[in-house]
Amino acid sequence: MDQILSLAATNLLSPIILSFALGLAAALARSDLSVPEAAAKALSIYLLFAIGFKGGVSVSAHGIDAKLGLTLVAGIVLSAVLPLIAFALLNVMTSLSRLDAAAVAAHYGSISIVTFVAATSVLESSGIASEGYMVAVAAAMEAPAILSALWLISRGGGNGQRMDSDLWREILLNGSIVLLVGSFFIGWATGEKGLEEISSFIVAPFKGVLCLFLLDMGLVAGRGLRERSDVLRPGVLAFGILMPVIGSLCGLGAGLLLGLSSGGVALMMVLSASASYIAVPAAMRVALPEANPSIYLTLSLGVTFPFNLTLGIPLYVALATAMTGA
Amino acid sequence: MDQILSLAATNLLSPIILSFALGLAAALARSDLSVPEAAAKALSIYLLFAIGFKGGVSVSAHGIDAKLGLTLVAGIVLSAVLPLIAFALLNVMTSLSRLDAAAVAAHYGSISIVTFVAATSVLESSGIASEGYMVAVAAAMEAPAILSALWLISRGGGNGQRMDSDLWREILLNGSIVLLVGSFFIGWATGEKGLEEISSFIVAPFKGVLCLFLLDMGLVAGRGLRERSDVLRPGVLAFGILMPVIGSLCGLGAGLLLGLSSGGVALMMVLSASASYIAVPAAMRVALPEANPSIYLTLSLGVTFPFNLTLGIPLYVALATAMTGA
Amino acid sequence: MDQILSLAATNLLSPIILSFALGLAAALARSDLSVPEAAAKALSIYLLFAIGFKGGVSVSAHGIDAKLGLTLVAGIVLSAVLPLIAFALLNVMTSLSRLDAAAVAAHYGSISIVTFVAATSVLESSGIASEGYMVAVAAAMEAPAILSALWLISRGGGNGQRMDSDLWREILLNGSIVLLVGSFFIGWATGEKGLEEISSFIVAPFKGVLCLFLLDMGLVAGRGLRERSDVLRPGVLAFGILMPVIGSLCGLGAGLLLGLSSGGVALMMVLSASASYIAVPAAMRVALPEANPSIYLTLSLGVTFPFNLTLGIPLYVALATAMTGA
Amino acid sequence: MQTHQAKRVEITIEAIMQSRLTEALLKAEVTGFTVLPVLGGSGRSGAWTRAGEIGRASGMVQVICIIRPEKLDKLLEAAFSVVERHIGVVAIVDCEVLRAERF
Amino acid sequence: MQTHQAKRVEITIEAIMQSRLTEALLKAEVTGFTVLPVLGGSGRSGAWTRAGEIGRASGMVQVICIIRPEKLDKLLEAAFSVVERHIGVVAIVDCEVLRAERF
Amino acid sequence: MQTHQAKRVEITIEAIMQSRLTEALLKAEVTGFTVLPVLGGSGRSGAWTRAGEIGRASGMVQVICIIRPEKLDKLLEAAFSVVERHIGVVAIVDCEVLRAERF
Ligand SMILES: Nc1ncnc2c1ncn2[C@@H]1O[C@H](COP(=O)(O)O)[C@@H](O)[C@H]1O
Ligand SMILES: Nc1ncnc2c1ncn2[C@@H]1O[C@H](COP(=O)(O)O)[C@@H](O)[C@H]1O
Ligand SMILES: Nc1ncnc2c1ncn2[C@@H]1O[C@H](COP(=O)(O)O)[C@@H](O)[C@H]1O
Ligand code: NA
Ligand code: NA
Ligand code: NA
Repeated sequence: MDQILSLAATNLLSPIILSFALGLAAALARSDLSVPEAAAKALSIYLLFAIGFKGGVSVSAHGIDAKLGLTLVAGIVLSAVLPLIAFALLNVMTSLSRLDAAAVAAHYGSISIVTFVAATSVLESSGIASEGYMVAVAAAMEAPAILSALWLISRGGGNGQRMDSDLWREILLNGSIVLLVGSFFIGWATGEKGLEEISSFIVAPFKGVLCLFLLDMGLVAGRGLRERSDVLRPGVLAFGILMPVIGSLCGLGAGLLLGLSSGGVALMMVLSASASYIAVPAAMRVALPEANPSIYLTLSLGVTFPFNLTLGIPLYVALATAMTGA
Repeated sequence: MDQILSLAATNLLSPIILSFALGLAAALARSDLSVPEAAAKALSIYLLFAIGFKGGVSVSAHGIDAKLGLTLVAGIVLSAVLPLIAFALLNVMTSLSRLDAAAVAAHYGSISIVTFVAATSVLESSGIASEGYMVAVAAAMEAPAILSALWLISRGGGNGQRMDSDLWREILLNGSIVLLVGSFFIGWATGEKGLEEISSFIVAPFKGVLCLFLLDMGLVAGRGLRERSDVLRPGVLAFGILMPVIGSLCGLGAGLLLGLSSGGVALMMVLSASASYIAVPAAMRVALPEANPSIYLTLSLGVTFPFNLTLGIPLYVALATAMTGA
Repeated sequence: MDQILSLAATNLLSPIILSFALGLAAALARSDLSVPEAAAKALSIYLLFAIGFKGGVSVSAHGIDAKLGLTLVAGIVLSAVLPLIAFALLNVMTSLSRLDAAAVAAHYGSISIVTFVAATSVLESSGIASEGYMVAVAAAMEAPAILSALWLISRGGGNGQRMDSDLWREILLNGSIVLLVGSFFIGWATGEKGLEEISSFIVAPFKGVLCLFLLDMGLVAGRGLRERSDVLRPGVLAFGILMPVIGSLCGLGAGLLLGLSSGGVALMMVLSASASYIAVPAAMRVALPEANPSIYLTLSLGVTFPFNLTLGIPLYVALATAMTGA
Repeated sequence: MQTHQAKRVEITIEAIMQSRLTEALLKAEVTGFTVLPVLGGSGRSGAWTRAGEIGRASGMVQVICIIRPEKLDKLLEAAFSVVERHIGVVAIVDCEVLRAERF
Repeated sequence: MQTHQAKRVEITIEAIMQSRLTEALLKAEVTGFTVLPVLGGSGRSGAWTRAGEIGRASGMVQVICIIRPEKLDKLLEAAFSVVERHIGVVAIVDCEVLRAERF
Repeated sequence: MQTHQAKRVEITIEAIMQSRLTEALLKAEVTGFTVLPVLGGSGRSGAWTRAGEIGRASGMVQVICIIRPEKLDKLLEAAFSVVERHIGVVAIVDCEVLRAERF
């Protein structure tokens, strides 16, 4: 408990979290502070490239773990199953329509890469090692949740699903997946030598860039909360905090079963706990246009993301280290 | 005198100034060189975040100075009073209308944060220390000048002032103030430890980023001069160079009275000497739309900014060190 | 031969090339991965500024070489003459119209600065020195080829040429030339001391930035190939690979005659081998609007650029070191 | 296809006035609008471009409203109250729309 | 100068639907279109802005087609099939064009 | 509110030709215009998008002029002299404006 608290306190006072808080506060106070869209996208490209590359280098250094395949499968299963849990929970806790509930559920099966990035940065600060291939697991967990949600709808007789080949391609070749997986392979192929060449670009300034990116996330989340917080009925709000905890426990179970390192277990928890706000919302707009985006965007970015960032990550890391006995 | 000259010479041959000169020359020669708007804004976000953060860290390291409060008050008073001096001077030196004169005056009470950044970078190169909280003083000096200008107009019976609550919020929660003050507090809260985490982002590349930003400022200033230099009647032009000198002397007096370090005095001079080109022009467009923006934009960005950057800063630094006996 | 192969292999497995390949593959697979236009332009501004600056610093360190003038003249002559060779070759190898052939020819006389940048980065990794002023030669070689192409057209009785003064200015004060030459002079003027101030911005992260830029180039090239590869008839395609080799041999001759260092010879080869895809296409749209841009854009960016990047550069470097006996 | 008469109102206005304008529009019961970025322009107050600008004093946006004809007057009054003292251009065009129930 | 009757169709649509719309347009033998960026807007589904956004779920674009009047119906049907279940606005204006042979 | 007849001319033109066009417009005594960015498009010369582009050879802008009807012909001639050999679309729409004294 002590460890959790001290980790949470360190975490809360890190420049990264405070930058997010600054953005959130500025948006809620209706400041005109804003990061240009092109700059925000550039920051996200940098982060994806760097995190993928570093994951690949780490795999090239430690060799492929026999568990890589199993961990990927576990990630895919988690991503596919978590929406079912989320959907059941939403039916109990909220009065959302079947359509809205399925759309929300899809987000919680999928993952948020920034939450993952923030977690790796906490692990690094705490000197806890993790499997480099967790980046690949993150990528693998983006899409399956979408299929589960569409299946939930079709099972209910909805006519939402329009899984044309365009949509398939958009989901699987989604820019962030391609960049993450691509740079993972580049890092793997070029190894430590490649890292050396570009580490003063992708390692040294990484945390600072993350600060600016989280400033922007805070601005966007705050704007969302300001304009759409009316969708956050108590039940919905509670779901946004309960679900990541449940997800993290599923991730914990999977991580322990797989025998991952304590850092790996923590990241598995973070992935399971986090909710998508890029890939899944876009897929929902295409496949389930009648679902209300205000609900899933506000929940994912305005509630679950800040919760994970501030309290969740230290909690998951503490639990993971406690359970793995590290 | 020798010191001034050598400081000025070093200054003039720094990559920072030469980048500005390159931008200016390119725009005057009608090259199509341009920095995308989103990139320019991203650079300014970086600079504000870095300078605010570093100021906060410095305060956390040296503790709060008893003079912080007094210096803030002095800054606010200077910002409020300088427009009155500027207004009187404009009435004597130029034939600008009351409205245009008040609008110009507002700019000279407020401050230019890039001029401040350039000055801190000169101080650093010269190894002259300054109070970290001068960043907060800079933020405090942004807005009061606007009120003075509106008061000048209302006193003259003008119907310009429309200080609705929206305008208040826009001025006080202006993006650059919020970012500067916010990152100041983040730096303060996280201290040296926070700085260590992100210094390879906000310290190491700082000067290089400043070069690109000044390249852009040169392009914008040059374009302004090319298209609007007809507003620069001799009297107006002379004001644009005389006023910063007068402002700097007021800053010098205040800095000496407050007993600031030589770096602090120099920065107080720089703040008083510099003219706003972001916050105040926007406020003037809202509150005094009939005032001619060509005049204040060209004066502030095309005349006073280059003057301060090239000759003013070395002069102020030399004077400050001479008068504080450092 | 061994050296070529090993250099080529190292080159092919560098993060730089793999980033380009990732972009190319993503675009061909129709992923929605994209770099915002503003970010791509910002990256190119960074690269031009850095490469120009470093060239200038190197000249300031080693003094002006007596050969500078001659090398500039040689570059200008090559740029003017290579289009004539290209034009003749196109007439033999392809069935392009006179207009299209002239437009393509102009591109091959001019240069691609990214190819140049990639080559300097290969030279650096291999520890091969080169003349700093080669950057200036690169700038000098941008424009002459355009005049040759317009002369080819006017000789053929075409009414394409519209060399009004606006076009002259656009070509000669083209943003990338101005930035390259300007930062070259800034580097020259501020020397090692200037470099020290900003090296953690322009030196340390350089290769990493280049990776992201090449990712973007890959995306743009891939999109072009996807949408316009029908213009790549076999003859045209063969030209896109043969011409750089011929160009490089002309550059080799010139470099040897001038007695450049092995790195200098290699760069001269790279400049002669590379084809413009920024300055010349824009000039062609203005001066020869009837020429089909699909042909020259696809050839230059989709064929010759990747060829030079992957196979050309190691080949040229190997040849240059072999011939200069380094 | 079935189309319906409507008006397309295009208001080119200083970016700093955007929020004031859109608030006025919403008060005037305009059900929707779309904001387009503007790169530059020229008018009586000279030429301008946003390239490289960080300040918010220059720069405009275009606010486009598609409305039912009967709502035009109210919209124009709302718009006029905001642009009155400011630079800006208001242009109204007759148009037809699909899905009239949306306006 | 000699001008010719044409229609200007402006389709404001979610950015994620852009490629589906333009594919439908090309199938409907539309010879050309121009895509404009949109900064933000407001409608029944609330207000939005692209500032700082990296996600693709929010955000719209404007697709503008200038076409011969006789092609309008086919275009509208194509457009409608795409926007049907989605948010979006279609506005049609009479216009005149130079160089009619291009349409 | 009192409105006045005017013409809205929308010229979609290659970005590299923008300065030549606007110079010609100013010579033709056009009092103002607004330039909009264009993201991409499609026409006889194929499809294009600005995403990730640094070159200036591809890419277009839209220049919008609101003018008094009697000035239309002069404007069209000026525009035509520039777009003549280039790709580009000119579309003219009847519109009404507030504050006619501005045009
Ligand atoms: N006749 C016009 N047509 C289109 N846009 C215009 C026109 N007049 C002015 N504008 C736009 O409105 C801005 C301000 O106009 P002005 O108040 O005349 O300086 C210009 O910079 C243009 O962006
Ligand atoms: N009446 C309108 N005029 C112009 N744009 C509109 C209008 N209604 C909706 N829009 C645009 O279409 C988007 C979605 O509209 P809606 O489906 O009503 O939420 C809005 O955010 C606006 O960008
Ligand atoms: N019918 C059209 N409607 C709208 N924009 C068009 C049309 N035709 C062409 N354009 C635009 O003009 C560009 C060049 O057209 P084109 O000369 O036909 O290749 C296209 O890429 C579009 O951006
Ligand atoms: Na999850
Ligand atoms: Na001041
Ligand atoms: Na060449």
